[in-house]
Amino acid sequence: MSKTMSEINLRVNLGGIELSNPVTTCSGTYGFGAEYAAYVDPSELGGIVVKGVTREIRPGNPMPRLAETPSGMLNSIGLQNPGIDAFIADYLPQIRALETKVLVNISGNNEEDYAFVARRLSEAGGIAGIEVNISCPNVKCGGIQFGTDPVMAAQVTRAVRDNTQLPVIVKLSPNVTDITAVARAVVEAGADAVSLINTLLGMAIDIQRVRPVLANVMGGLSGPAIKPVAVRMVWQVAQAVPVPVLGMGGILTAEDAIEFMLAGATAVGLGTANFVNPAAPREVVQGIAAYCQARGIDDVNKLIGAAWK
Amino acid sequence: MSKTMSEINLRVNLGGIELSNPVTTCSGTYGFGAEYAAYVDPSELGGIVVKGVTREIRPGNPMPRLAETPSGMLNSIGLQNPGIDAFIADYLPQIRALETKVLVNISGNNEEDYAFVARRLSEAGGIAGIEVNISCPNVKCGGIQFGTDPVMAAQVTRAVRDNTQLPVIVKLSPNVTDITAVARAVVEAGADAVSLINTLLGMAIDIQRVRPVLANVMGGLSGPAIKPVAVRMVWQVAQAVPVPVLGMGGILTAEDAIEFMLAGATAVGLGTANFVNPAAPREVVQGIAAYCQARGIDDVNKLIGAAWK
Amino acid sequence: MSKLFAAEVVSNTQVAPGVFKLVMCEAELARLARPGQFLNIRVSAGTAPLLRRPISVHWVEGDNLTIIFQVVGQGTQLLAQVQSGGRLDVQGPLGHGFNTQTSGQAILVGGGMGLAPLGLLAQTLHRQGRTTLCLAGGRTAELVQASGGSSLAGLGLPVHYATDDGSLGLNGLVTELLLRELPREAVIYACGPQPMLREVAKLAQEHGIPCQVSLEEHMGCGVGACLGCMCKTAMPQGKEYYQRVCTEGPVFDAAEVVWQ
Amino acid sequence: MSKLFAAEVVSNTQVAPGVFKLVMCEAELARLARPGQFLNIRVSAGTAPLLRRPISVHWVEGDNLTIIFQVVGQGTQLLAQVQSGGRLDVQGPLGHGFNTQTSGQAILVGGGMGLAPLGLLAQTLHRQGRTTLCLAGGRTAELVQASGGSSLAGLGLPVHYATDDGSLGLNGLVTELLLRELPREAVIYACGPQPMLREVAKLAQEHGIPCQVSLEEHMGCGVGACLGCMCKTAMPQGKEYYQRVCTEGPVFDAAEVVWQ
Ligand SMILES: Cc1cc2nc3c(=O)[nH]c(=O)nc-3n(C[C@H](O)[C@H](O)[C@H](O)COP(=O)(O)OP(=O)(O)OC[C@H]3O[C@@H](n4cnc5c(N)ncnc54)[C@H](O)[C@@H]3O)c2cc1C
Ligand SMILES: Cc1cc2nc3c(=O)[nH]c(=O)nc-3n(C[C@H](O)[C@H](O)[C@H](O)COP(=O)(O)OP(=O)(O)OC[C@H]3O[C@@H](n4cnc5c(N)ncnc54)[C@H](O)[C@@H]3O)c2cc1C
Ligand SMILES: Cc1cc2nc3c(=O)[nH]c(=O)nc-3n(C[C@H](O)[C@H](O)[C@H](O)COP(=O)(O)O)c2cc1C
Ligand SMILES: Cc1cc2nc3c(=O)[nH]c(=O)nc-3n(C[C@H](O)[C@H](O)[C@H](O)COP(=O)(O)O)c2cc1C
Ligand code: FES
Ligand code: FES
Repeated sequence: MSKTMSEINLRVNLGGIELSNPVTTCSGTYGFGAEYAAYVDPSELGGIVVKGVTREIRPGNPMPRLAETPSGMLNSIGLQNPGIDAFIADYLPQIRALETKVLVNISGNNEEDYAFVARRLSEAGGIAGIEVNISCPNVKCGGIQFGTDPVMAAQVTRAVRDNTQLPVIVKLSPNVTDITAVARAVVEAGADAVSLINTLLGMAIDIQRVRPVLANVMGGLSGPAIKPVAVRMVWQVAQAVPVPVLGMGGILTAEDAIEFMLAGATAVGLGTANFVNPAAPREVVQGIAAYCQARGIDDVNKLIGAAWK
Repeated sequence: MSKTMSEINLRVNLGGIELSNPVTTCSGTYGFGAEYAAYVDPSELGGIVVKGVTREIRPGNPMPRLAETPSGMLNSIGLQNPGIDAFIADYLPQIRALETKVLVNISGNNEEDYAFVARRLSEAGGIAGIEVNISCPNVKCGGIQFGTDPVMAAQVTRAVRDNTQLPVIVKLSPNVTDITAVARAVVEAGADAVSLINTLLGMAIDIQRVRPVLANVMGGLSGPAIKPVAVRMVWQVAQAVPVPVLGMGGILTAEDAIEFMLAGATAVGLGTANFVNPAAPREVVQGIAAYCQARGIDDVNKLIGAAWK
Repeated sequence: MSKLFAAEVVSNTQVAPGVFKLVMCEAELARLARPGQFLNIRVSAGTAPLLRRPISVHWVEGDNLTIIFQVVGQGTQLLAQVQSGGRLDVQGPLGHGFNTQTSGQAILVGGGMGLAPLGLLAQTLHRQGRTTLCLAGGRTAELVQASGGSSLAGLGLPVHYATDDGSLGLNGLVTELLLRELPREAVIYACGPQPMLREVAKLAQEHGIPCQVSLEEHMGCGVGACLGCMCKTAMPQGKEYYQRVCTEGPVFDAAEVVWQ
Repeated sequence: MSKLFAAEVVSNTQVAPGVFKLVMCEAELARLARPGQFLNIRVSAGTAPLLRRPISVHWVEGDNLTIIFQVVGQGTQLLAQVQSGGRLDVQGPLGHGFNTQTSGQAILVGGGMGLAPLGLLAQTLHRQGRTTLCLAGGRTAELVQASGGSSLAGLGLPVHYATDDGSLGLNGLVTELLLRELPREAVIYACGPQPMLREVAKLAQEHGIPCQVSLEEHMGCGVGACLGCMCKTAMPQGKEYYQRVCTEGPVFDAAEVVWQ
């Protein structure tokens, strides 16, 4: 029996966060939620994840910070952000007003930083959850080291877990030999969900200047180029841990998003896609519904992991 | 003083192998050397690396073995090959007749396999060197496990080293947290050079069939999509080990090849590029020479690592 | 001997919904191409789509080659946008085509886009003066004609049709047409979707008629270098092994093929 | 308020070697666009090239907008191939443009493709009845005219030229033309290569003249979301901080910019 679009359940539960549909936007690619509101109303999205916030203000890396690559891009923003105090004072009020679930992505130099930011956010209130970035390749200390070592990843997770009642989603780095080991470690340490993948560590060289294109030398590779790696890791992690997976990495269309859900993602994140097509998040929501309808599927949850279940 | 093209030295030394120019073709993408001879005469190339050979005959993986991805492709050939005896009897005579340096890529299930194949190849003679594949993502045992553990990688390298006088190039897997650790380990174990990168482990899902596209589920991602990751790893490894690097991963044009050399590669390998443009190897040789000429560089060796030296 | 050509595009026209006929001019390629061979065409100057697209040679006339293709994805969509007067990056001719050194009546069986490669085969058999019967199937009259049916009829060969909607010939499958012709001393040449080919192969075997089938497989290199395009085949002794669709094929002896 | 448009391409013509003028028709976009703003244009339906290309609005006439661009890489090459009658995926108008609520004579200083955004600025100032002087520099007469020089002259504004090869006006730099006009009570609007802008900013500062410069930076999003396109700026107190070229810019007060 084929269903009309409105009869299809698109709601998913991402580690305690009820999303009206499985489509979210990725940290660092969607600003603080208002930048893209002219293109897609935030209320049409399952949720948004705002730019990474740290304890102290961060100026970010020198320019150039971006380079285009085949079907992808490199960035080395370097976690530029106003710091948690200014974030709470200047940005959180607007963010609270958005009619969607908002997750705040946090980073730090050490466990105390993560714990501090998590506590401040919980006290401030008004957000749906915390995404813990243990995988930013663009900062010297903190970030990626935590993400490549299961033990350190677990410590950071526990530090956040102990300082908030909010759902905690830990964002994993793809730059590891075995992502399932890190996933298992953070889940044991209390993560309610995991998100993956962050960017692949890459670089480009300007052959005219005979120097790296990015001032920071290396940067994070995102976009469709990395999709096969992301799908593979979602497939592996979703089968390895009992918590939901927020899948991302190169999703541009509804077909891409469905691929991630069939691989085991409960929800998906659109990052670089926003730059390419600001209407993409809406199109992906609609496309997922249309796919379900065409196949007589009444609940989007039935897609999750269907390629291996 | 600008040089004419013929005055520019294009010769490079890859761990004891004198190449007439830095351009080679990658294992598994160039057959046994004859398949592309109609497009580019092998004598125009610095060298070629033939398809991976194992001790025993291997039927390879079931079909489908290929999937196209954004600016890349997935393969899961599964090391289909006739086995070392048939290789020596049926293919080596033609290979010896090629007027270029030929490296044979070898794989195995365990150290003894690698040692055996290396010894047989050395005894058979007529090849320039051995490329040790410790990084094939498409076979169940052997292959990638060796490539992700420095200790095992070193053991395999030593097993080959002890069984041949030929130059030994160890091919590294990019699916690791720290590729420099593996590189250092194989160099300490006697590798004359390292080649990188092999393919990134990836997958794709057919959303109509709700099953992985590849029969083998996962496959190796190659092509321009992975170039930023490959350049980054060449940059890291070239600065970490004292032996030459054979760089590969997404090279399509001379500009790409130069990027790898500036990152630290002594020579480069073209893989997927052959499928896209069978004339690519020749165009890359010419383009490297033209770049040197335009910048008044009389020796291609001056490009190696110039972006960090 | 295959080569790379920058073939001049003479015309590129939509001949049915989503079906295009592209004529290119390249004397050497036209001279080299044999029935059942294919071209590997670069559809984008950039990196996406990355791989070439294999398309059969449909027709050769003087220095001109024609291909007929259906828009199914990004690559064929780009190919549909190619303008006449431009250049097309073509690698070919590739593959092991139909063996026409056979005897008896030739029965050509084509389904859908599988009709396209039968054009050059029919041209060749016609030139040889071979008795040839064509069985052409497809969804609609328009599609059957556009995919190559009209070229076959244009040679003056007898063509029997079968369409899914009954708009031309039999309202049914092309294999039903074949069954009507059997048994007979003949050689069958078939191209089309897998289920059709499997059925044709079965009928041929049941009636002891030699049969050549043209297969499709996703390709990396098109020249036998990557081992990506394998077809499982069996030797008479029963041992199964892989052959390359791009090199040992795309045309195989139907009796050899291990049908999936 | 920026939006996504599928703008109809009215024409796309080469106006000098490697320089194209593309006219599109999109009433709402034409109505919204302000001088110094830019469009973010998708140049490929596929994934490579992936990112949109930022191109300034050169001219607005009724429902039509004109852009002028130079082919420098793969993206602009694809843009050059866009056919009239087709649709262009355009995001815009974007950015903080020139402030025209100034007083005194307006001196427009453009170098190379930097002349393009000065067109709409000149249109606006002209409509306001402001006294405007245009200084247009570039490599050759042909390039200067094609990049926007002829549009400025077409408004009837006085234009002084400087070319590298002396084929039009002064054989030298546009900044030399500017120097000749100083000191003067005026406001400078400048767009062009970094070294030119740095020099213009220096001259403006030396003569105490307000100066607005339009900068370029590689962009991810174009809407302020990615923080990829920063420009280092300084507050009067000397503290340096990054501003977004796509949002706080591309037009900045020259005195704020920390020149690299
Ligand atoms: C020997 C041979 C001859 C062919 N002759 C013709 C012909 O004359 N006319 C015609 O319309 N089609 C022909 N095909 C099929 C044609 O190659 C595919 O339809 C085409 O590659 C689809 O590309 P796409 O980008 O539009 O589709 P997508 O589905 O987007 O392609 C994705 C990838 O899959 C590959 N692919 C998809 N379908 C096929 C297929 N059926 N066979 C092989 N690879 C495929 C593509 O090459 C590409 O790498 C032939 C195929 C082979 C192998
Ligand atoms: C606000 C703004 C307005 C512009 N207005 C115009 C204009 O009116 N006419 C015109 O010809 N050009 C203009 N440019 C420059 C234009 O964006 C680049 O020339 C174009 O993006 C090059 O793309 P490509 O693919 O051809 O080159 P490639 O060098 O292949 O591009 C590679 C990448 O670098 C980026 N890039 C390269 N050069 C520049 C550049 N100068 N600025 C920003 N990004 C760049 C591209 O967008 C792409 O992501 C403007 C740039 C900005 C930022
Ligand atoms: C410009 C840019 C900035 C990013 N900043 C962050 C960040 O602050 N925190 C984080 O966890 N991930 C960050 N990411 C990673 C994305 O959230 C996402 O994981 C990654 O880009 C893969 O998804 P995509 O291919 O859809 O972009 C950033 C990515 C980009 C492109
Ligand atoms: C079809 C295919 C088969 C391959 N087979 C092998 C192999 O047998 N042994 C090996 O070491 N690498 C193999 N590789 C990896 C390539 O040699 C090369 O390392 C990789 O493709 C990256 O380079 P590229 O992006 O230029 O293709 C294969 C790659 C492809 C695409
Ligand atoms: S396509 Fe490479 S072997 Fe057939
Ligand atoms: S381009 Fe993204 S902030 Fe400016």
